[in-house]
Order: sequence, then C-alpha cells, then structure tokens
Amino acid sequence: MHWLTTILIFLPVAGALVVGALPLPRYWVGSLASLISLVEVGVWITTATKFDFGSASLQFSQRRSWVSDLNISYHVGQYAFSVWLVGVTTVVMAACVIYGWWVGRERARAYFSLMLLLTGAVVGVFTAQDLLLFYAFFEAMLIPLYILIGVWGGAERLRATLTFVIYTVVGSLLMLASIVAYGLQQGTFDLTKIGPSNSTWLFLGFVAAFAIKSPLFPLHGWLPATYRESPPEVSAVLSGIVSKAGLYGLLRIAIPKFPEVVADWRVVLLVLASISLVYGSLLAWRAPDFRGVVMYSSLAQSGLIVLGLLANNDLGLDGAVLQMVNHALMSSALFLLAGMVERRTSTGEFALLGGMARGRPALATVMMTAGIISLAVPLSTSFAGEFLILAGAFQQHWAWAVIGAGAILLAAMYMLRAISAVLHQDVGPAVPDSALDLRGGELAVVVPLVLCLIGLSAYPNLISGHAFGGNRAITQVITPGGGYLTPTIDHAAQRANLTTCTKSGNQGSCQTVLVSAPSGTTTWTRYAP
Amino acid sequence: MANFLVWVVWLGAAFACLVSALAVVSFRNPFYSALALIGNLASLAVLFLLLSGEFVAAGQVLVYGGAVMVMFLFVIAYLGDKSEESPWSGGPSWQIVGAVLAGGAILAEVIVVVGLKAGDFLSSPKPVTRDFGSPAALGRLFLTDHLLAFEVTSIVLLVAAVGGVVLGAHARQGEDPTEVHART
Amino acid sequence: MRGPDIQWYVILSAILFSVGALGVMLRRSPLIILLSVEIMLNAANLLLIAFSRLHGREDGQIFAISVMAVAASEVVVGLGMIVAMGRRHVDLDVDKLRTLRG
Amino acid sequence: MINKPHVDWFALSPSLGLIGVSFVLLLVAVLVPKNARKPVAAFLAFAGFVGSCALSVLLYDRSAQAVTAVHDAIFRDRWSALAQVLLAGSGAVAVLISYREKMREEHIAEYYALLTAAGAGMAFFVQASNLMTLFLGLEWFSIALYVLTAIDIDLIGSLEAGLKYLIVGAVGSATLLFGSALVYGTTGQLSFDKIAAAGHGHDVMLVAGLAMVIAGLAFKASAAPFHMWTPDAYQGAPTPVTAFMSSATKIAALVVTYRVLTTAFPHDQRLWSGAIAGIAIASLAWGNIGALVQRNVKRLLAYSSVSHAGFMLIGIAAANALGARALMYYLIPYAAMSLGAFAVVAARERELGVPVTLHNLAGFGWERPVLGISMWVFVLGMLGFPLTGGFFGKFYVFAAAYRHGWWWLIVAGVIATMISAYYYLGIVRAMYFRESAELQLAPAGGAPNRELLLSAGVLICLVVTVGSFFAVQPLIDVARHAANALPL
Repeated sequence: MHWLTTILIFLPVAGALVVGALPLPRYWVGSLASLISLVEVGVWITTATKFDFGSASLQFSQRRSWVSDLNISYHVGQYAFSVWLVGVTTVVMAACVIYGWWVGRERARAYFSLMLLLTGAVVGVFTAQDLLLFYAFFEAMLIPLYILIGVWGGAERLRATLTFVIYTVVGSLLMLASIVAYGLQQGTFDLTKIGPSNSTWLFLGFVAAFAIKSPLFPLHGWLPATYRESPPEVSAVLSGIVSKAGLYGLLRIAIPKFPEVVADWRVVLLVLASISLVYGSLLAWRAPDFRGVVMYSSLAQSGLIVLGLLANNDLGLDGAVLQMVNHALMSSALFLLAGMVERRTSTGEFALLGGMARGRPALATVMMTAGIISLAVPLSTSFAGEFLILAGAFQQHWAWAVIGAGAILLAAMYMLRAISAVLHQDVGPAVPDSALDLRGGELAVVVPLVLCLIGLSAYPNLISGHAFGGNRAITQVITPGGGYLTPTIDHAAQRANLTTCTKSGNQGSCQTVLVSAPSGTTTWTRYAP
Repeated sequence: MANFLVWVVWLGAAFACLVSALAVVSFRNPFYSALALIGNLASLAVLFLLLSGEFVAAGQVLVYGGAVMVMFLFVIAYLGDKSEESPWSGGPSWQIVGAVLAGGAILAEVIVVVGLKAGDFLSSPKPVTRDFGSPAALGRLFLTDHLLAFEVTSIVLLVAAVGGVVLGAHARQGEDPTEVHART
Repeated sequence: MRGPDIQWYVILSAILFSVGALGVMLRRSPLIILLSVEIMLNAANLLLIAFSRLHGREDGQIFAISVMAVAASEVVVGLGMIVAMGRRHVDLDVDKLRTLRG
Repeated sequence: MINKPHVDWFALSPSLGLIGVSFVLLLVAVLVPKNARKPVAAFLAFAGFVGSCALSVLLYDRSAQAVTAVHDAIFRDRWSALAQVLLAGSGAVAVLISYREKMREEHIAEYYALLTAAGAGMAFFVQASNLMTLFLGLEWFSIALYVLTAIDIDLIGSLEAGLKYLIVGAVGSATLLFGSALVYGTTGQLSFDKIAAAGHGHDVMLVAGLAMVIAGLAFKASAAPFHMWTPDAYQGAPTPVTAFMSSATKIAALVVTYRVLTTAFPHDQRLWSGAIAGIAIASLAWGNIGALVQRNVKRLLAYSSVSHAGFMLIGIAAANALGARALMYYLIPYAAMSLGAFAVVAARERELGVPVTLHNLAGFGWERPVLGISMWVFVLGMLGFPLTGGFFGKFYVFAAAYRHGWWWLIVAGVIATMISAYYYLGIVRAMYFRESAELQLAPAGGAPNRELLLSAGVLICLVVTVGSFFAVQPLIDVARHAANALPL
C-alpha cells in the first residue's frame, strides 16, 4: 500500500526514460506517452479510493534514509490536500500530453519524455515530506520546462526562457540557503519532524521561492513572456500545475513551520496577495489577447488563494485548496482552448478575432462553459472556492473580503470580455471561414477538464470538506505575550495537549499542558505536523 | 678582525647580488641579463659559503653558473635579435602600477616581519660542527632522511628531459605554423 | 656566529624576491621573465640556507639542492617552449601573445 | 654509518606504479613500431591508471590508521588514498578521451608517458607530509603539465598556453617555496606534524610564510586572484589535457591545501580560515563574472572551474569535519562533470575542426543525443541542480559554512550560483534551442565518426555525476573516513 505514492512519482519518470530511449515513430511515441499518463490517472484514482479522508495523518508514506549524516531521507506520503493536488496534476498532465500527441509535436521522443518527467517532478513536489527531497523535485520541474519552452516555444522563446529561468533559479536558491540553515538548525530535514522556527530570514527565503513560482506580485515579471511564448499545453501546465507548487509550498512549509513569523508578516503578505488579485484582474481586463487574459487571471487567482491560505482559519484553508484544484482545471482548459483558437487563426489578438461561435457549436459550448465557471458564477465550483476564501478572509478583517469581492467582479468583466471577443462580435480578420470546429481529439482533451469542473460544481465539498481530514480544531495560537501554543488534538478524549512556548530572545521554552478542546475558537486548522 | 672581514665580504657579496639582480631585470638584451644572472649566482654562492653551505655553494656555481646558464646563453644566441626587448617601454600602465604595488607589498611585508622579529631569535644561530654542510654530511642525509626527496628530484629532472625532447621536435614540413590556428 | 645576523640574510632575500617578482611582472620578453623567476627561486634558496644555518640543521641545504634541480627542470621546459616559438617565428613578447582570447 | 630508512612500498605504490608505467611508455616510444605505438601506449596508460586506482583503493582499505612513512616524507592515510583514487580515475578517463585526439603520431608515447607522469606526480603530491616533498611533488606534476599543455607544438596557441602556464606556475611555486622557507625558518622543521608541534602560532614570520604557502597552492587550484593562467591554459591546451588538468589538478591542489592548513597550521586556524574565505569569495566573483562574457566554451568552462574552486574553498574555510567531508564529496562529481564536459567539447571540436564556441554548439544536442544529454547533465551539475552530485556538493559546502557560523559565505555562494545559471543554461540553450542548419554548420570531413572510447569516457562521467546524487551516503561515509585522518 505504502508504495502507491512512490509509484505515482516514478511511474511517469520511468515512462519518460522508456519513451525517450525507444526508437519508435512519432505517432507511437505519442500514444505510448498518452497511455502512461492515463495509467497515472488510474493509479491516482486507486490512491484516492483507498485514502482515508477522515484522517488528518500522513498516508501512503514511505521513508528510507538517504543521507543519514544530516538526517535527510527519501520520505514521501500524502495528506488529504496533497491527494487532491496530485489528482489534478495527473489529470491536467494527461490532458496536455494527449493534446501534444494530437497536435503532433516535432521531436516527439524528447517532447513526451520531458512532459512525463515533468509529471513525476510535480507529483514529487506535492508528496515529498523531506525538505531536501522537496527541493530536489522543485528544481527538477525547472529542467523539463526550460527545454519545453526553449525548443517548442514561439519566436521570442529565448528571451522567455531566460527571464523564466532567472526568476525561478533566484527563488529556489534563496530557498536552498534557507533549507540548509533551517535543516541544520533543527537537526533534521524531515518535514514531519522538523520543529517550527522563528527566523524571519529563513521564512523570507522560502516565501521568495514560492511567491515567484505562484506567482505573486511583485515577483511575477517572468509571467508574460513565458506564458505567451510557451506551447499552449506547456502554458496550461505552467499556470495550472506548476504554479500550484508555489502555493503548496506556502501551505506545507512556509505557513506551518514559521507560525510566529507568519503572524508578524501576515498583513504584508495579505497586502501583496490583494495587490496581485486586483492588479492581475486589471491587467487581464486590459490584456489584448486571449492568453494574456488567462495568464493575468492566473496572477489574480494566485493572489486570491494566498488570501485564503493566510486567512488563518478553516474556511480560508478549505477554500484555498478547493480553489487550487479549480484554478488548475480552469486555467489549463482555457490555455488549451487558447491554443486551439490559435491553431485556427494563428493569433490570439482580440482585435483580429471574433465571431468564432458561428458554425462552431462545440468550440462555443466548451469555451462558454469553461469561461462561465472561471468567472465564478454562483453554483459553480469556483464560486464555492472563492466564497470560502472570502469568508475566511472576512474573519481576518472585512477589508480583505471587500477587496476580494471587488476583484471577483473584475473577473466577471474580463472573462466575459474575452469570451465575447473570441466567440461573438463580428468575424475577425484573422478568422478564416474554413476554420473548423473543435475536432474529436481536441474535445477529448478539453471536455474531461470541463466535466471535472462541472462535477465539482455539483459537489465542491468533495474537496473543501475532505482536504484536511476530520480534525477541525486549533493548533496554533499566538499568545499576546509573543509565545505560541501548539496543541495536538486527542479526539477520543475530547481534549488537546497544549504545548505552550514562550519566547525570550532567540531561545524558546515549551511546556505541555492538557486543556479541554477549545471548540469554536477561530484559529488554525491542524493539517500537518 | 675576522668578524670585520666577514662583514666586508658579506657586504660586497650582498651588494653584488642586488646590483646584478637589478641588472637582470632591466637590461634590454637578454644576453646581458643572463650574464648578470651569472654574477648574481656567483655572489649568492659566496653568501652560501658564509652560511657554511660549502656543498651548496659548489653546486650553485657548477649546476647553475655552469650548466643552466650556458643553456640560457645558447638559446639566446640561437634566437638572436628576436629576443631583444626595450624594457620599461609601453605596456598597460595598470599592469606596472599593480606590479610595483605587489612587489612593494611583498618586500614591505617581509621586512616588517623581520624587523618585528629582530632580536634574540634570528641573531642566535645554533652552534654547528665543522662538517656542517659538507658533501659527506649532505650525502648521508640524502640517503637516509631525505631519500624520497632525492629520488623525486631525479624524476622531476627526467620529466623535464622528456619535455625538452617533445618540445624540441621540428615543425611539420610544408606548413606555415603561424597559419595553424585550428584549435585556438 | 661571526659576521651579520641571519636577519640580514632574510632582508636581502626578501629584496631579491621582490626584484625577481617585479621582473616577472614588468618585463615582456619570456627569456627575461624566466631569468627573473630564477632570481625568485634563488632568493628562496638563500633563505633556506640561512635558516638551515640558524637552526643548525642540514635539511634546509638539502631542500636548496633539490630546488636547484627543479629550477633547472623548469628552465629546460621553458627554454624548450621559447625555442619552439622562436622557430615558428612568433614574436617573443608575452603582451603580444594574444592568440588565446575570450 | 648509513641506515637506509624503511621504505613503505605499498604506501608509495599508486604513484610508483604510474611512474613505472611512464618509464615503460618511454621505452614504447623507442621499441614499438610506429603503427602499433598509439594503441599500445594508450592501453598501457589506461592500464596504469586503472591499476593505480586499484592500488589506491587497497591503500585506502589498509590505511585506517594514519601514519607517516619513509622518514616523515609522505603520509599513508585515507585522506590521500581517496584523493589518489579520484586522481587515477580522472587519468583513466582522460586516456579514453585522448585516444582519438589529432596529434603528432611520433610523440604519442611521450604524450601518454607525460600524462602518467603527471598522474604519478599528483598521487605523490597528495601524500606529501613535509615541505620538501610538497614542493617536489608540486613541481613533478606541474612540469609534466606544462609540457602537456604545450605538446601540440604545431599550434601557436598550445605553445602560448604552455608558456603562460609555465611562467605563472613558476611564480606560484617560487611563492610557495619562499613561504615554505619562512615557515621552516620560524619553526626549524620541515614536516607538517612537527611544524604544528613547534607551536609558533601567530608568529609574524610564520604567518607571512603561511600566507605565501596559501598563495602558492591557490595558484595551482586556480583560485582567484591567482587564476590568471587558467583561461589561457585551458583554452590553448589540447582538450583532453584540459580535461585532465581541470579535474586532477584541482583535486590535488585542494586536497593538499586542506591537509597542509589543518596539519601544519592548526594554531593559526582563525587566520587561514578567513584568508581562504576571502579567496573563495574572490574566486566565486571572478570566475562567474568572467564566464558571463565568454563565447569560447573551453574558456567558459575554465572560468567556471575558477568558481568551483571558490565553492570548494568554502568547505576548506569552514575548517571543520563537515567541511572536509564536503570538500572530498564535492570533488567526486566535480571531477566527473569537468572531465565529461571537456570530453564533449573535444567531440564537437573533432567533428567541426574549429574551436568550439557557444555559436557552433547549435543543434549539437539533437545531432548527438547521448553526448548532448550528457553535456546537459554536466552543466546542470555544475550549476548545482538536483539529480546530480553537484547539488549535494554545494549543499554540503553550504552546510559546512553554516556550521562554522559563516552564513555570509552561503549568501556569496548562492549569489554566485544565480549568476552562473546564466552561462550554464546558455550552453544548454546553444545545444538545443537552435538548429545547426540555421547557422550553416557543417562537420569538417563528412559525418563524424563514432568514438566509442570517448563516449565510454563520457558515460562513465555521467554515471558518476548522477550516481553521486543517489549514493550520497556511501560516498559521504568514505569521505568521512578519509577526513578522520586530518586533525580536525
């Protein structure tokens, strides 16, 4: 059983090696890669069905000592929220691989090999329970992305890869410095064992890496060139999946491991998140092309999710995880649709597009559905996600919720503008009459993503209710004196072991006391040790 | 009296040593530089004698003054005019500034070091017996304590000899070597 | 010991070393540079022998003899290269050796 | 009466074996007919390196107790034995890379003789336990390397590189010698242990000597600001020689630097720690900034090797057991990556018949997939990416600096790595993102012939580079045992 996580990581990696090494013709390479990515989805479904979502503990975990010298281990496993992120990864990656196959990318062996490698790396990021392993996977994502954009990208690809790589490498090296210091300070690199730290510098090192990846204002400078120059399915992966690695990092490492620092920096981060949200929405509204809209809406959505993560309560966290999954599906579907439109018209400029709905019912339907869901109409899953986030943020302060709500209005505007500019209005000069409706292959790629969204709209609680196990209680309370409480909950006994820590200088001292479960207190969800 | 004589010899040798060293680095023609170096080596040999290094002094004169310098002179004669250079002319000025700074720093460093040290330690050498530095004494050391150093020295010489053979090969016929820049 | 103290030898050798170093850095003829390197090595030798006398131990002299042999080896190789270049009609000026450039 | 010292032949065997092979190769130059000379010589050299490697492994196994041998002339311990394993391994790969190199056939045996002699010299050098053997060992391998650099005497560039290397190297060794003399003068001792035992910590003359010894060794390790010969020598030397120099010289010089500093100068640890940290930062800065503007790949890799010297010097500056481990571990993937990268450059160079620049690497990754992927892995390793040992190398070095309490060294290393991303990924970009057709590159003389030996060498390097990522713990254990020989 415990092998499942490892299989999820290494099945695509092994597949990548096979695909890259076997001298098959292009068509067969694509079908083999697609098959592997579908098997990966199957493995994930198996995992999800066997997963106990009622438990908040790490499951399917596996631990092997790697570098005993410094207590580094190969430790993988999944929490409930990781399961959802892994799931959406496998689904989106499968869609993108199949799209690549359908499009018939040049240099197929290298292409599919890199896509599968990327799958493995992303799944690794979501399941690694050791800081160094996490870093290894985090960096490993960059390698295939660099080549995928640089080789199969558009005309400006060299500049795009350069900015992309500079941003990400700077971020991840800052994180590496933090990891070295943090791990050696604590004597272990195991995420499940490592204690909290109160060092601002370490925290900022992590946050820099995650904020660049997410991306978060003002570290989003790599966004435009990269998303515009990548092949559409790579853009889909980037904004849908890879950006979630940054958000996951905040969720798994930056927030729970630095409780005091987060408390000190919460407002700053919330402000940055709000700026990302508003600024991203405005940019999306002004964007001249389809990809621009999707790309800046990603920036906005990242800001929204960070708002949820930092809301410091159950609602915000649940909403954030739900919205991560939603956004992965929406943005990858929209990027793929953008690619499909570009295939027909050779451009994504709104000025040159228009009227594509006429005579192309499938395109119109799919795009309308995806667009409507992503502008968060009521009853849609993204509405659920955003509502939860805003409700959570409201508990922090009503101002955050107001900003969020305003930005959601903007979201409706830019998304409707994009849809109407592509589908309606007069037929654009770049749209040939002969442009076909979506073909079977394209539908097979994008419809499942939309169906997932529709399914979630019907039952968003599938994720928001099952992301952090059954535990609904506090874990960390910042006390007025500057110390913090770290309770572990004993549900059977209905009480919590509260570890009270007080800070004096750099040293903290802790003592454990038993208290009865403080029900109803608004603080923090215990989701990972 | 004897002490005075030693001082006179030392001063003479030291002066000759310095002047010849300066001459080496400032002559225009390498031929004269090489001759000046021979003077430098000879005066150093005198200093070695004052330090009871008889064998080393003899080696200095024979190996250096004899073999090595003759080799130098042969090469200089072989190259002829090409080896001449007008010293202290041109060259990037920062290089000269850097060089003077570096040289001065090394000098100042060591003089300061020695100045600070001046006193008991450097002025009280251990008494030595008469055969200190004699060929027999050195020969014994070479075969006992420093056997390995001795052997390795011979290997170094051998490697250099092989190098000399390889580098001395003639250029290929029919090729203008200045044209061959294939790799670089 | 009669005559000058060891520290005078040390000062002399330091000056010699600096003169040699200046020669290496300022001159452009490889032959003279090679001669200057010899001065540096000889300065070190003087130091070794002076200290050998100071401590009344002969290993300094042994070291000096090895250094002579090594210096001779360096000269052989250096001269070999200079001759090879001279044969190929290369300008013997280290500032003009500009084949290798970034 | 002359009492011959007891000679520990086994301790000497890695270098003796190699120098023996070198002598045999000199005989080959005379005795073996011309057409058979190349394969025979190459095989002998390869066998010599492999044999020396095996002997070093045995020596490592049987030297758990660190002792000095042959009258305090050499150490017999695991620190030097491990370094010898790496040196001999690098040499063996260098032979594989050399085989197809176009060079003068009549001196082919001498070439391999000098290569083995250089290897033997380094193997001796890392064992040195007194100032005299230190200097002699240094000169032994240096002189062989000067000749090897200049060995392509038909090329002006090669001669020029050799001459520059010789001049700068001679100044470096004169500096080392002068420093040694000062140390000898202060303590009256030549052997490292006794210098430490004499206990003249912070004596001004000793400190001056120490500074000059560090400078002399830094010349060999090509650490800034003593690196000025590196780009020229690396560019001008025949590429297989460059490959050997870049890996083996660095191994030898850094391993010995750490040994000398910890064994002979423990009382001045604070001083040399600081000095080495300064040199490390200078190397990081100079190496990376220098590499940014290079177009010639050999020159670029030369500057990158300067910056790697900086990283490894961080491990030395940390002056703790973790630092020793870090240094030894770092050397393993570094040697493999550096050899491998130059081997790939050599392959491209033979294919095109012109110097390899970022420009004419275009399309290489698609034309020669295996070499392309290997090069990709090597440069990512140099950049310190996971899935290569280069990552753990940097990680350990940073960890050592952190343990020493010098977080600013980590910051310097991180900034250096950020800068280096530009030019390392530039190589990948050159290989993959452009088509060779687009630049109208054509192989000189038809399709490139398959070079099995070179590919084998590259694959060995690839396996070591990637393998050292997964097998960190065993390698660290080995390095730890080696570091136990040092008084830390």
